[in-house]
Order: sequence, then C-alpha cells, then structure tokens
Amino acid sequence: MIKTAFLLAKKDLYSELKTKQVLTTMIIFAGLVILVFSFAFDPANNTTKAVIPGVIWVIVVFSGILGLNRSFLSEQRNDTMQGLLIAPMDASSIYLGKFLANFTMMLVVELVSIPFLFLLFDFKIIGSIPYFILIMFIGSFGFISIGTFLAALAANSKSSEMLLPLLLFPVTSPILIGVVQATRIILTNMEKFSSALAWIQLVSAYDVIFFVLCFLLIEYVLEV
Amino acid sequence: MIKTAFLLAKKDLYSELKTKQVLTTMIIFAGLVILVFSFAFDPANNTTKAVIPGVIWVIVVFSGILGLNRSFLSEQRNDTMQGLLIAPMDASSIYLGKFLANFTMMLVVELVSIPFLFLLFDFKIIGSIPYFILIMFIGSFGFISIGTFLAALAANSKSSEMLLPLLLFPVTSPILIGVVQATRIILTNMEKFSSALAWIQLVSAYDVIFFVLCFLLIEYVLEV
Amino acid sequence: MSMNLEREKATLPLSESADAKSPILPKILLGITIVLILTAIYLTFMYADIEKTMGVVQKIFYFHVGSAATAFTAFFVTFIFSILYLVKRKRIFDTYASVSAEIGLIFTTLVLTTGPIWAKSAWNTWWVWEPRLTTTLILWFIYMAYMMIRQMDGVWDKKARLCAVFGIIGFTDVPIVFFAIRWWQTKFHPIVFGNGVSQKGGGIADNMLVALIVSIFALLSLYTYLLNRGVEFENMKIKVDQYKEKLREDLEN
Amino acid sequence: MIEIKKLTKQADNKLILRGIDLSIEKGETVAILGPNGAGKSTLLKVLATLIKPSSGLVKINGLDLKKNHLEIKKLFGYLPHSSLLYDHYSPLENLVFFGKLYGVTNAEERAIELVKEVGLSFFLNEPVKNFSRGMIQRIAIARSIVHEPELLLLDEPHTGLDQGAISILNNVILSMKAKGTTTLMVTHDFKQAAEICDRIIIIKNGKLVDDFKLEDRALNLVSEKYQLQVEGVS
Amino acid sequence: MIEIKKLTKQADNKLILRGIDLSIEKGETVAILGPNGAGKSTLLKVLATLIKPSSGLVKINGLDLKKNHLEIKKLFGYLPHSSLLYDHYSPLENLVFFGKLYGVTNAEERAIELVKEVGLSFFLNEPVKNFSRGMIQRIAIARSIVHEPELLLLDEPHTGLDQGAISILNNVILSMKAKGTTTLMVTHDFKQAAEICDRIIIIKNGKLVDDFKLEDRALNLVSEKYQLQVEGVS
Ligand code: HEM
Ligand SMILES: Nc1ncnc2c1ncn2[C@@H]1O[C@H](COP(=O)(O)OP(=O)(O)OP(=O)(O)O)[C@@H](O)[C@H]1O
Ligand SMILES: Nc1ncnc2c1ncn2[C@@H]1O[C@H](COP(=O)(O)OP(=O)(O)OP(=O)(O)O)[C@@H](O)[C@H]1O
Ligand SMILES: [Mg+2]
Ligand SMILES: [Mg+2]
Repeated sequence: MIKTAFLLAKKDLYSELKTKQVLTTMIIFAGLVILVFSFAFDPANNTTKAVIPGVIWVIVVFSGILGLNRSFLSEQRNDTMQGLLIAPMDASSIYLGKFLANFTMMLVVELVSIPFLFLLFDFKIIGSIPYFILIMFIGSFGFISIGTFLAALAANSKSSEMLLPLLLFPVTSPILIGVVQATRIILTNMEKFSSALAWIQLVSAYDVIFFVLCFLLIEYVLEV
Repeated sequence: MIKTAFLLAKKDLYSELKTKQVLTTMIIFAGLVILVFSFAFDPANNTTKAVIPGVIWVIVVFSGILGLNRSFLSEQRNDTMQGLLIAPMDASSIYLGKFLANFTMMLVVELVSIPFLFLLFDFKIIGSIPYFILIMFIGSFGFISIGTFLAALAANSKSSEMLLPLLLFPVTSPILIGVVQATRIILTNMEKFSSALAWIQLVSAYDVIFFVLCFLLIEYVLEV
Repeated sequence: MSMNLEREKATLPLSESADAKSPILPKILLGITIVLILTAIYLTFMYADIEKTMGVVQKIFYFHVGSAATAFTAFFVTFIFSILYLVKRKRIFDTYASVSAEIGLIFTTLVLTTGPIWAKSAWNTWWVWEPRLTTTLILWFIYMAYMMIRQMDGVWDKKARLCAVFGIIGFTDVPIVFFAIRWWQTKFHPIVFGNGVSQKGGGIADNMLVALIVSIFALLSLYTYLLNRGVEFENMKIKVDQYKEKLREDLEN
Repeated sequence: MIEIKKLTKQADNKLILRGIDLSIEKGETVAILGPNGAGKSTLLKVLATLIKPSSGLVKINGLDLKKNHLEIKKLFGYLPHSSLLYDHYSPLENLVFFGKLYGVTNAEERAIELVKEVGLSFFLNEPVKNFSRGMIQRIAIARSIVHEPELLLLDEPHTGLDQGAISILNNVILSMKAKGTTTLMVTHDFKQAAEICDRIIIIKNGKLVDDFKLEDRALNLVSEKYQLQVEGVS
Repeated sequence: MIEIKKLTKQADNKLILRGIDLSIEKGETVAILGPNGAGKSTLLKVLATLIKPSSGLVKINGLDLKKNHLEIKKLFGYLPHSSLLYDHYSPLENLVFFGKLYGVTNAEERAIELVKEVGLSFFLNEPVKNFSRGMIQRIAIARSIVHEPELLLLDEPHTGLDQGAISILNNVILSMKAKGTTTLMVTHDFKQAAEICDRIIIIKNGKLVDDFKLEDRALNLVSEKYQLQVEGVS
C-alpha cells in the first residue's frame, strides 16, 4: 500500500516538477496575500506585528486551498480518477498518495513564503524557532490531511472548487485556532510557553484523530 | 449585441436559479472569510475595528473570485465555450453577458453578507449610507468588469482557477486601495468627506477606462 | 424503423411503506409536546424566579439552553444514523440522518438568534468573538456545508454516502462546543454546570433548574415530533417521485 | 461555396496542414477521409473559425474568413467531437438557447421538432448529463442544424450512434442536401461516406492526396483509392 | 469467467438494468449490441467495479464482485469512452505509470512495445494533449491492456480509429484471445462485431433480449437478428 501511495505521490510531484504550475501559483499567491496585508496593516507600525501569526496561517489556508483543489480537479480531465479507481489498490493508497504530494508542496510554499514574510515585516523572532517549526508542521499536517480528504469528497460535485472551502474552513477551524494561538505565544511571548504546549498537544491530538478518521472513511468517499 | 448579451446573462442566471449553488456558496464563503479573520485577528481588540473596511473588500474579492472562476470554468465542460465562439455574435457580447451575470450575483452576495458583517463585528455606522452603497457599487463594478475579462483570459490555461487570483489582484489593486480608503472615510470619519469624494472620482474614472478597455480587448482574448 | 428511443424503463416495485406502525405515534408525540411546552412556558414565566441582575431577559435562558441541547442531540442522532447508513446502506437511515441534521440546524440557528438577543441586553453587544460563540457559529457552518453536500447533483445514494461521511466528521465539533467554555478561559459566556478554567460553575436556584429541565424536555419532544414528521414527509416525497415516474412511463407506453 | 488556397497551419514547429487547395461547390456532399492524425479535424476547425490558419486564403460563399467573421458564422453548422451542450440543461433548453443565439425566430418550436426528429422526445426535459453517448451525439447533431445552416461541418458524426440513428442522420443530411446545403464530413466509416457523399477527399500528412467524384455509392472505389493512397504508399 | 444473476441497476427512480442473467465462458469473445441508451455502457461499468449494482449477483472468475475488489481489479482491462490518460504526460509516461500501478515488472519495456504496437512510436515522448482523436484512442487501448488482463471490457473501441488501427486492434484482440483472454465488447459496428466475436448479445431497454453464437463471421445473421429484436418489435 505504501508503495502505491509513493507511486501516486511521485506522479503528482513529477508532473509538478515538469510544469511547476501549481507550486509557482501557490507561492505567488502567498506573496500577494502578504502584500495585501502589508497594505492593510502598516508594517512599520509596531502594533501590527501582533497580526503576523494570523497572517502566516491565512497564507497557509488560502494558498493551501489552491493546491488542494488542483489535486483532485486534475484527475477529472479524461476521467483519470476512474483509471485510479479501477486499479488494484485500496482507496487509502490514493488518499495517502495525494496527501503526501499535497503536504510536500505545502511545506515548500511555507519554506519560501514565511521567511519572506518575516523579512518584509522586519520581524525579529524572540521565541523558539524549533518550536515554531514544529507548530508549522503539525498545523500544516492537520490542515492538509483533512483538506485532502475533503477535496476528495468535494470532487464529486460539479463545482468542487467552490464546495471545498465551505467544507474545509469549519472542520479545520479548531486546528487553525489552536495553531494561531500557539504561534502567537511562541513568536512573541515565551512566558506563556506552557499554554502554547497545551495548544500543541490539543492540535496534535486533533491531527491524529482526524488522520485516522480520514484514513478509515476515505473508502466510502472514493467508492463509486 | 445587447440582446445577445442579455440572452447569455439569462442563461447563466437561469441555471443559477435552478441550482442556487454558486450564490449560496459565495454567501457562505463570505461568512467563512469573516470567521477565519475573526480567529486570525482578535476582533475584541478595538483597533481591529479599523480593519472592517478592509474586511468588507476582502470578502468581495475572495467570494468574487469564486464566482468569476465558475463563470468561465462552467463553459469548459463539453467545450461549450466553442459553441459560443462559433455563434454569430461579437466577442464583446460574450463579455457583456458574463459581466452582467457576475455583477448581479456579486451584488446579491454583498447585500446579504455585509449587514451580517456589521452585526457580527458590532459595528456602528456613523457615516452616510447612500454614499456607502455608491462606493460598494462602483467598487464591485470595477472589480467584476476587470475580473470577468481576466477570467476569460485565465480560462485558456489548464489551471485557470489558480491563475485568476494572480492576474486579478495586481490589476485591481488601484480600485481596491481606492475603495478601501473611501469606505473607511465614509464609515468612520465623515469629516474628510471631500477626500472620499476624490477617491470615488478616481475609482470611477478607473472603472470607466478599464471597462472600455476590456470591452475593446476582449476580442483578442477570446480569439482562438 | 425505430424513430424513437423507447422509454419503457420500469419503475421499481414500490417499496412497502415504512410506517407499518400505527399512525397514532405522531399524535401521541404531538400531545406530549404540547403539554410539555405549555408547562415549560408556565414554569418559565410564572414559577421560576426572576434573575436579580439581568431581570426578565434572563427568561430567554430556558429557551436558549434548551435549543442548544436539542441541537446537540439532533446532531448526535445524525452521527449515529450516518454510521448506520454506511454499514447497512438502507435509505431510511439516510432519511433520518438528513432530517435530523436539518432540524439541528434550525435549533442551532435559534441558539444563534436567542444568544445575540440576550447578549444585547446582558453584554450590550450583539456578538463577541469568544470560544463558545465562535465554536457555535462553526457548528452552524459545518451543518450548512452538510446541506450543501445534500444539494449536490447526482443520484441519492452517492449523496447519502458523502453526507454520511461528512456527518461523522462534522460531529466532532459538538463536543468542542460543549467543552469550549470549560477548557478555554471565557470572559463572557457563563457556565452553569461544572467548572471552567477561570470560573466556577455558577449553579442556579432550584426552581430555575426545574424550569430549565422541563424546557429542555419540551424542546426535545418537539424535536422528536419534528423528526417523525420530517421522515414521514421525506418518505412520502420518495414515494410520490416513484409514482410520478411510473405514471409518466405508463403515459409514454 | 468554399474556396481554400494554399492553406497551412502550424502549431509550434509542427506543420499540421501543409498547403491545401480545395474548392467545393454549393450543394456538394464531401467526405474527408484519411488516417489518424492526418489533419482532418484541424481543417474543419479552420473552416469553423475556431483555429486561425498560419497562411493561405479561405473564402466561404465569397466571404473572406479573416474579415467577415459574423456573416460566415451564421452560415455554417459545426459538429465537433465534443457535444457543446450544457450538461445540466435539458435538450429543449439547450436547443432553445442555441436557437436564440442564432436568431432563429420560433426557437421553441424548432427545438421540439428537432428533438423529435432525432428520436429523443421522451427525454425532452431531462438534463443532458445523464444521457448515454449516442443520445448526446443525437442532441449534438440537432444543435448543429438548429439554424438550418447552408454549410454543414461534421466531424465523425456517426460515432456512438446506433443503426436507427445512423439512418436518421443520413436522412437529415440528404434532405438538407436537397435544399441546397453543402456538407463536409470527416469520417472513418467508408460505408456511410459512400452512402451519402458524392465526392471524396483523402488527406494524408496534412496534404490533400486524392479528390474524386463518387457515383452510385461505389464503396469499392473508396476502399480501393484509400488503400492506394494511404496504405499502398507507406 | 463471468457469472451475472438478476443484475439490476437503478439511478434514482429509473431502472437502467432490469434483471440481466448472463454467463460467459473463459476465452469467449462477446459483442454487446443494442440501441442508444439501452444500458450497455452501464453493464460494462458494473463489471469494471465503477458502478455498484442495485441488486443481483456478479461473479468474475468465481470471485464475488462485492467482496473481492482487489483481485478482480487485477483481472480486467477496461476501455471506456474517455481515455483515462494524463494530458500533459507522454504515452510512455502514461503507460509506465499505469504499468507500475498494476505491478507490471518491466513496465518501461512493456510500454515501449505497446506504443510501437499501436503505431505511435514517433510520438513516444510527446504530450498526449495534442493528439488527434484516433491517436488518443490508440494509446487508450494500449493502456487498457498494459497488464495483460484476462478479461477485456471494451466500450466502442473502434471509435475514431482509421482502417489501419482497426485491423491492429482486431489483431490484438484475436491474439489475446488465442492466449485465453475473454473479451466483452460494446459496439455499434456490426462488421467488426462479426469479424472478431464468436457470440453476440443484444441488449434493449436494460434487458437481454438475444444471445446467440456466431460462426463464419456471419454479418447477415447479426443484422437480421438485430433488426428483428430492436426494430422489428417497435
Ligand atoms: C451570542 C450568542 C450565544 C451563543 C452562540 C450561545 C451558545 C450557547 C450554547 C451552544 C450553549 C449550550 C452549551 C451547553 O449546553 O453547555 C449555551 C449555554 C448557555 N448560555 Fe449561551 N450563547 C450565547 C449567548 C449567551 C448569553 C448572552 C448568555 C448570558 C449572559 C448565555 C448564557 C448561557 C448559559 C447560562 C448557558 C448554560 C451553560 C452551561 O450549560 O453550563 N449565552 N450557550
Ligand atoms: N496544438 C497542437 N500542437 C501540436 N500538435 C498538434 C496540435 N493540434 C494538433 N496537433 C497534431 O496535428 C495532427 C493532426 O491532428 P487532427 O486532430 O487534425 O487529426 P485528424 O486527422 O482529425 O485525426 P483523427 O482521425 O485521429 O481524428 C496530429 O498529429 C496532432 O498531434
Ligand atoms: N446517473 C444516471 N441517472 C439517470 N439516468 C442515467 C444515469 N446514467 C445513465 N442513465 C440512463 O441510463 C440509460 C443507459 O445508459 P448507457 O450509457 O448504459 O447506454 P448505452 O447502452 O451505453 O448507450 P450508447 O449506445 O448510446 O452508448 C440512458 O437512458 C441514460 O439516460
Ligand atoms: Mg479528428
Ligand atoms: Mg455507451
């Protein structure tokens, strides 16, 4: 199963390597969101520094949605999804493969856009960078794992690119609330570190529960 | 030409009336954007009230993008776009028809979501409501007229739903900056009314110029 | 030469109506509901004390909490029937799940309207962004999304399957709403039962408690009645569709 | 009716059409044959104004393709591989919409009549998306003739049709021919080509390699010539 | 090989398949004929596990369709109307991907061999999206047999193919038949059906109305029976 999942992820990532379309779009989009926010909140103003944790996750959410949408939309041309469905593998392999591809792309986008954000807003991290990375990781993990699942679900609809945000935002909002809080604490206010840790635990638990749930339920989503 | 445009707009709006999908989705999406912003930026904080004019336009932009995308994506199934292209009408009729349909839907979304926003953020309007409506109107007009044009352009790409925001943000940013400023003044600070008027004039001029430009150039976009 | 595609697809054998049970049940339910609601109204306005600080507005409390409890129950029912549907694949389970979700959505909407009305007088604002309120709003959005999946085009079994999956996923928010005030520190929303992070459960006067419990039961029995009626109605609609199809085919042949 | 001179089309560096000269009279029924990838569909797309030629001259009814877009678009009906139908609309709604787009006066009546003609009146009000391949093709044919065009451009019109529908289609083409309509039809089915066409064109590698008149439905002649041109040489 | 009992499929309130009983031996080549909208493609989709039957029993190679998904999926190759190919991938990449998905050991070699077999070696490394209809169909055929399936489910496989490709396809089917492969083929082309099939099934209105063996490529017999069943009755 793992092997098939890797094969699928490789296919997606390889076609991405060839065209670089999705990735570039996601990164440019992230850049645009940063720009819009820099208009909206004057970056020179010191109080607006407080919005940075929020901006980080707004970027992840909105550019993530672009990638997630693509992930299953791209299987609609020529009904290639049917090709995957009649192949001898479990539905969970498809899920895992798509998840891996999406997660990789998300991480790349974050790797590029967040340093850019810090630079533009001239932000000095006074907290712990390893913890920050950890939070980014678990937050993205949860967002993408649920997102991949819901993208598969939404793909059944005629206008799936519209349905996905409707499904995704409410379901992932506990994760988002958690990671925004944790990020805020880690980046600006290390005194409340224990509270951040509690948030991290909460989000991790949510991640695990949902990953398992998605893994089990994907079979019913991809069933024809 | 006008007749054909109305025919096209009627087709889109009629199919929307039947399914009500795009509209509901746009409205719910607007609500969700409010939600995401609420936990990204603490709204209890009084300074964030200042961002409300910004949030209004973020809603317009993001839910508008959903509708704009749909508008030409829906013509891709079975290549119905080709059906329109071989029909005996000018490209500008197609543009006008799509513009009318999109603009109508955008107005409906605004009509529903903005009162909601005011309620949720407990915002008291101290400015002039007619002027506010005027601003919403010219802002949406400009955004949708450019958006429709760029959606037609983006539709040529394989991953058009990703390309559209990339094209749209930079081009419409003058309009957006203008209307955000004007909205802010109208809603909170009527003393600077003359300055708001200047913004309105500027945006209107931009609207007219771009509408004419799009009208003339659409032929080259839709050419095959 | 066949110039026309024939259209003699037979309709399914009309399924035996599910309501082999006597039609007395809805009447009994209706009776109980009416009695309970009248009692609840009496208890609320006549029997229970008027709250000291908030005054008469506090009466909204019984309805507010009752609606919330009912909504939670409704979503739980949806959750259970969704699982049942995925296992058994009977249409009736899907009907129950969907009707229950719809009623739950209505009650959530009630919470979301009574809440702000109360808030306007208690906190002098319609809305604040704090955990309980936010999570409740999220709950509303989740079941709105559920309804959107139902609106999708396609055959019913596909929609039923996807809805069932989403009904399971979406239910996770219900415990979060419930525990929101108990885990997070809340500045606004009060806790009555149990303890929160920053405040103790307030507890209430006995006569208020009685009124509350009766209100909750009144609304729950209203829910049961609505569920029963809704499912009946859906079944009827399914049957009418079948008849219509059959009729059309009879006409065509 | 159609006048093509030195038509070439190149996509990137590849020449798809390499100098085609062709002239078709009003009222002719022409079949375009040729192996896969020869450029038949591309030629039809050029005529349907969906692709701009790289060089060469194309005149339809004396009108230059480059300049008189609108007039030409009114003239022809085009049936490509895809159906050009709105999935969630019924046949009736689809045909009425396209009818109105072409300025057909009594669009509704015409639509109902056409749906009846292609044998789908029972499905008049059902959304097209659930239709089978052949049913979609039938509606697509109806769509392409909704405005009673003077020129028919058909790309493999017989795909997916059952025997009944094939004879319906052939009858439609023949009855339109009687009214003076010109038809260009790409096909791989020699039998149908021989049945309704009075002229055959063979295209190979983007070039016109044969062009002959056909009489008495001479199926053998077609196969023979095709074999000679396409398989004999290669 | 295939055992179908009382198979029905309903979409909402409409019965598409109305009780089909069918049993097919290993090595048979069966053509499925029938008018548009009869339910032929639906039947094939059920066999390809793409649609769940509403009721009835389907067994392939003794395996129950409901329970032994994975084993059954390995057995068959399915060619639907759409190509199931990734547009921006070349034929080689497409075939290698699907080969690996099916656990073909030397996927690369097999892919190259297949592309050659369908006569597109010149286009080995060009993205599929620019291909003509017939070329895509050729690659789609290669895709469906990349894992040398024991059961072939072909839905109108001859669409868009030129004469050369048709004989390639027929040869492929016949040579696979020699190796013991079972083939189910939906088609509207009686000639091809008579040429390669040894059994004909006629479906009408979701019911199996005729089922007979064919000898000596008796095209007349096919037309006759079809006419009787499909057109004679109505
Ligand atoms: C503005 C929107 C509001 C929303 C969305 C809301 C939501 C809810 C929900 C979902 C519950 C049920 C949870 C449970 O059973 O534990 C609840 C209970 C309750 N609400 Fe509200 N509420 C709102 C406003 C208010 C206001 C203004 C007050 C009073 C000042 C209030 C007082 C209570 C009390 C006392 C309970 C019972 C708490 C408990 O169970 O411990 N709520 N609310
Ligand atoms: N945009 C493009 N870029 C590159 N090559 C193209 C493009 N469009 C078409 N081609 C090539 O042009 C050739 C002719 O294509 P066309 O669709 O006209 O063939 P056809 O004669 O209709 O074949 P078929 O009988 O298979 O339908 C093909 O080899 C195709 O690969
Ligand atoms: N999801 C669906 N909902 C409603 N009706 C459907 C659905 N899918 C298929 N049908 C109907 O089922 C019938 C059979 O369709 P199918 O595609 O199997 O026909 P077919 O025999 O393959 O026809 P063709 O020869 O035209 O390809 C059609 O009348 C079609 O309208
Ligand atoms: Mg072609
Ligand atoms: Mg079919």
